[in-house]
Amino acid sequence: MTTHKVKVTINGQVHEAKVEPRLLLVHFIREVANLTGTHIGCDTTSCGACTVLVNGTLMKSCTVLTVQADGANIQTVEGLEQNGQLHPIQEGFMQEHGLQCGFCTPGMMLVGKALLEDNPDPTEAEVRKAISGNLCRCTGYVNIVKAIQYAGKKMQESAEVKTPAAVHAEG
Amino acid sequence: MRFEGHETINAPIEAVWAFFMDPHRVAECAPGYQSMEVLSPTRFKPKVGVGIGVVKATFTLDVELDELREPEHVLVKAHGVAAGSAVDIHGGADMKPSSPTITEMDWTATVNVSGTLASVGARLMESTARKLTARFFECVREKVETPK
Amino acid sequence: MAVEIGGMGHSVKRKEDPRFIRGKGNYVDDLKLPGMLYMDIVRSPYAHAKILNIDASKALAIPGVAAVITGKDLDAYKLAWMPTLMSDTQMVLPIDRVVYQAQEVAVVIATERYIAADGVAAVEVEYEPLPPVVDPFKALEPGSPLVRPDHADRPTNHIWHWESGDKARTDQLFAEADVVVKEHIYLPRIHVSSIETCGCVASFDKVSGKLTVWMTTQAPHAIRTVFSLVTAASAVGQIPEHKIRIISPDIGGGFGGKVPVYPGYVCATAASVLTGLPVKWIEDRSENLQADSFARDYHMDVELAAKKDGRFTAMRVKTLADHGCADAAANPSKFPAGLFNVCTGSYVMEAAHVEVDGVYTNKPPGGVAYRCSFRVTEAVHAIERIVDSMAQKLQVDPADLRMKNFIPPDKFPYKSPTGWEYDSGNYPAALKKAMDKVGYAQLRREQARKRAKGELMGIGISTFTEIVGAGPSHTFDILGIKMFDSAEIRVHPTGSAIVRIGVQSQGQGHETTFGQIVAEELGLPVENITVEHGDTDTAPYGLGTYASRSTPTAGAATAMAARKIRDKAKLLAAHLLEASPDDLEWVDYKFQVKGTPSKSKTMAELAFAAYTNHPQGMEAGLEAVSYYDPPNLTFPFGAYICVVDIDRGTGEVKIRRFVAVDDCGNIINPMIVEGQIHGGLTMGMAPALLEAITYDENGNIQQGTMMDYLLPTSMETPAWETDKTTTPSPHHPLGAKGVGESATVGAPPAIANAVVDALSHLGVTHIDIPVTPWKVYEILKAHGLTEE
Amino acid sequence: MIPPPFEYAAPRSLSEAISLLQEHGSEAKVLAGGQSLIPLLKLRLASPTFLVDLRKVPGLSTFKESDGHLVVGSMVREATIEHSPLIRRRYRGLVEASEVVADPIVRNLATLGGNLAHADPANDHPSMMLAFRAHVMAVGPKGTRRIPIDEFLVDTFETSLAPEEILTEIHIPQPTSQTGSAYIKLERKVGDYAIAAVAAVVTLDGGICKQAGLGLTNVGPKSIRPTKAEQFLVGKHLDDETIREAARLAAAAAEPTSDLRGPADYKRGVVRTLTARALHQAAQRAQKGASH
Repeated sequence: MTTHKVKVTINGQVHEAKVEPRLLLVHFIREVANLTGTHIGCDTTSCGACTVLVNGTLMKSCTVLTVQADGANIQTVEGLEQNGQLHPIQEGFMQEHGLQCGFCTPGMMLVGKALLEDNPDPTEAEVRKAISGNLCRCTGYVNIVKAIQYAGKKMQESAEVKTPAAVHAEG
Repeated sequence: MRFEGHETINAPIEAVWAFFMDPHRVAECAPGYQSMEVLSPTRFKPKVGVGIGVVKATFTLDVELDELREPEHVLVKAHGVAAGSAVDIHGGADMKPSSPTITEMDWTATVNVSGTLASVGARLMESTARKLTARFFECVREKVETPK
Repeated sequence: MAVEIGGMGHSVKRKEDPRFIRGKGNYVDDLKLPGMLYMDIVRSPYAHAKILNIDASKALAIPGVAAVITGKDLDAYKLAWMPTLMSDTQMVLPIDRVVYQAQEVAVVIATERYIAADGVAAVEVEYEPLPPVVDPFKALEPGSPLVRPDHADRPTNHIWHWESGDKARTDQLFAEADVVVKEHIYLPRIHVSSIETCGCVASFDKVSGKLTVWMTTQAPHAIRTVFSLVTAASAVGQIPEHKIRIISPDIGGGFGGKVPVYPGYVCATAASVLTGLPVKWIEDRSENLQADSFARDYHMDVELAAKKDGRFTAMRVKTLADHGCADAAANPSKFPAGLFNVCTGSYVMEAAHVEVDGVYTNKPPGGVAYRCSFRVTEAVHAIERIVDSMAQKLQVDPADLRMKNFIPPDKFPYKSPTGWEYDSGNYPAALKKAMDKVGYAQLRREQARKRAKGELMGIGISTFTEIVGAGPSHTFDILGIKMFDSAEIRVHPTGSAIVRIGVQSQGQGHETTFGQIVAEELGLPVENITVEHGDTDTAPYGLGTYASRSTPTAGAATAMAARKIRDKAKLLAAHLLEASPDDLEWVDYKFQVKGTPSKSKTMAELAFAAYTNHPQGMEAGLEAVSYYDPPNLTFPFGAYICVVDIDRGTGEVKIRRFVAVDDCGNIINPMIVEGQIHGGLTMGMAPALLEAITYDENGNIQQGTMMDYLLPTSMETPAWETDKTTTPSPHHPLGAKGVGESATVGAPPAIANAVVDALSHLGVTHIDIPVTPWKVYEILKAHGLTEE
Repeated sequence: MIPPPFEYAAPRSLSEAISLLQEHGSEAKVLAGGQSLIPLLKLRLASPTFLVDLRKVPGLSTFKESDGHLVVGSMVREATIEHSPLIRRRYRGLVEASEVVADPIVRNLATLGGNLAHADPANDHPSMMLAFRAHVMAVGPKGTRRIPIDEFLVDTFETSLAPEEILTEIHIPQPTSQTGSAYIKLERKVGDYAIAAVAAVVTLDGGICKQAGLGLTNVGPKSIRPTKAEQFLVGKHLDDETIREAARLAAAAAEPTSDLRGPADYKRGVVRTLTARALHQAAQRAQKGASH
């Protein structure tokens, strides 16, 4: 089987490897890049445990070939914390008890993060729709909704704190 | 899944019978026919790629003809395994001439699909099996009508 | 209670979360060992067939395929069969026949996951199909295909008959009853389908002879014992228990599906012993759905007798339990039908008689939990549905009928007609609270208005009683191992502590809540307490986490161990304060001389003294172990009210509101309890509306992927409204009861009752779950009520 | 689950893609969003030996209104359609179909072209395209071909595309100011294929139905155009009674089979309900358009 050379950037780190075309992106992330925070929960693109951000877009990495992601910039759960600072979505999940077994959590948090970037103050219905491609068996979703809304508020607060300086800089 | 049908074949009953007795010709009507090993006049192993569109499974079938009553009755038993799936078919055809050059054929087929195909493709199973079975007997009619 | 230590009753943030939110959990599939091989499994497409031949030559020709193991290979080591938890037997790998679709037929061991999968596709198996029996009723008919011809002593598919209660008195009460209602109720097969599937990494060290298995298991200690016993009976020779280490790391949801020993675990272990290399096996979702143990599959004929005034007199239940190809339930050994005879529920009645017959069919082994072990969901569904049928027949409000028949709060402890002693309860208070919260009277008025307009809405009630926390050990054991549980606490010199427990978390937050128990009992801040579990080399022996037993058993053990430590600490305090122990009191998490707060010692100070300044004659150190054997089970309960609207054009049922009032006694961590109730409600709603496993007549599972096995998403799941009452358990040291499964047990009948209620004016008395749109539509159609 | 081995290429031009398809014949398969194909590969229910990934082929990922049509490139993602104000304003049914394809994350990759070319009768867009009376453009070795949607959809998983042809564009006729469209799907849960779904497009002229298009999802071996129902509507006021009769005719045109989603009769009933609802919705939108 022919292998293809791919170069994928994950959380800012470049990973180069020769891969079979059939290698699923989730296996590349977990087995080649050794980032095991991205999980596998089904075979049929149903559960979303493998959700990552590829060039800023949410994708289920079990349904993407690594060769399709050649050259892409990927963010996984391990990339949420920056310089020892938790992302608000991570805080939200902890504060609002948005996780129990933790298996769906990485995918859920990335969905929440992507949602909040488009819609900083989502309603419950908007959050429920956004996470409807991700299955959770423990929480009944109630606290996941709250966790994402918590993060939204937190992000808005910190944006407000930053705003005067930003206005000044632009002005 | 049980299917049945009727074909009017523009050929004498002897020709229809001869067709069924020729494994190579019968196999050519198997959907997705690829190759065949003939074990005896009534037992043969065709390899077929059964499927519709992109969904496809390659089965090695073990086909046996039984209850031969020349020229009007034959039973076909086929059994095959593909990766994760299996298929078992019991078919039968009853022929009678309605004229020296026309044969009426009533056929039945019981198709049991097991394994992944049945579990995952259940929503498509019946229509596909019906279609492939009908295509087989339609093909039989066409081939018999086409002089060899 | 003081906030700063994070003891009982505080919503302490979870200690588990920092690793999970960073993607640093440690699940079995995350483990990678040097030289590790991968295992994948060849499975049968047939539900029943003879295996004529297995040709592995093409698989073995694939570079990277190390071995193909078949049942015959295992049989040479006497490992082709293994015991189930119910002392039945089940195949690890078949020698000559398969008895359910997707049964393991052979395993392929390879250097990479992808190569193992290719190897599986290349193994050629020749089968001779045999007629399968899928329907348990047909399985009992003469001439049915025999699922287990290996049981030479049992020439039918009937496994066992079990009954409970007073048959003669029950029959008499039925004969004398003014009103009798009867329903045939089927609870279908369902599957826990935790988002993490099952798997293991087995690593056998040929030099030391030590076997380490990281495994998705809810009961690591029991697994260790079973492994040792299985090897003892095999030709491999016993691996002594001290040379077996089972590690249950982070587990991505259990719900009962990770209690049994699956063939995959045994095969991976055998492969590791054979090769001397670590072997990883992780099942995929289809394997998980198709082959792992299932829950429910109970066909129940339920009858309830009452007086004219609505007072219940007796209940009668006859049940056929479809166990698939093996009795692989995870019930206590004396209870083949679990605690099903708790089915008289929250109500007073004089007598009851319950019969269950276990049957073999050509399906995967069944009878494990779906977030409710021991058949309590079945029991609760039976009683809560039949009570509604009775209300319908008597033309009384189902809430009124329940109020009339509840076990009165002053009658606890209450002995049920089938022999259970309910520890505590206040059922009217819970129902009243739920009715107030949902606005029950108003909803009934709205329903009447809507009915007049042809619109369909329904209100369903479930006032259930759960039974959790097995032991006591005189009654409960699994494979002879008594159902106690354990805790071991060591307080370090500088006032922090480590707690090791015999139960195991799959998301329940034990690292947090067990720390809170110790914090409460010892007055040490919860952040200074480490909780460990799941490693049999370090944790004390316990039976594991399922059946909502962690808090009732290991939680109690933790409290008892902490109290032993406190007793010793009291002696240390007496020594330091130069007082008699009798003159000391435990106030505000400190020992003080009675009435003299200035003369006191904190636990941290006493811990330091235990290692630096303990009195002569006293052993140094501050630690304790407790193996707690509960005197009784605990009986949490709840009152749930569900409001549904029905779309007459499609038959769709929409849950408009769902109010859940739960009572699980004293609460350790309200945040975690509420989260568990949310999850439990969702796993109650799922089988009520969506999930079921069915088979076609050939024994093909029809829900082989998550495309057809319908786990609810956030869109199908309603916004749960929760509340609580608090009725402590009188016998639990903390007054606590288990809660993890309550909502899963209580929710399904509330939903089913709501749908039946919406259609009750049409004469509908029962609908089996899952209540799918088409089932509702067909009823509407029969009554000419579909939208035109 | 692990796909079987296959070869892969991501050509940079349509002609290169076509020559790859010619070279590898029927064993080759075009990879668009992959959200149906990759699961099939993982289940090993499909085993093409060569995948031709269209992601680098230029020009397939844009859409615009031109020449009396909305022209949508075959690689345009469902999420793009879902979030386009232009499409939402003028082709509401298309947005509504995109919004119910699988789940929000799948829609980030799933493409309109893939949804049509896969020709799964359970897919949502084929019936919406029937209702719109769309046509598609296919490019092959012999050049470009315009294929009306009715000819394009042949059977379950079968289209009239030749193995070496690639679906490049979908052309939807531009609506008049009095055209309304709707797509209503009944599913067991989010992410599910339809129990049944109905697409409707109506064009009014002074309250009279000038043109009607309907499409039925997952109630036959392929998406179904209920011709009699469409014909019945033309020239009539879309009052309750007319819509009721059209719904009855649509239900009669459905060819459902009984399966896990329900018995055939039930599905026919659902088609009737959803047809009525979709027509009401489309008519309302057409009237709203007229009032502007």
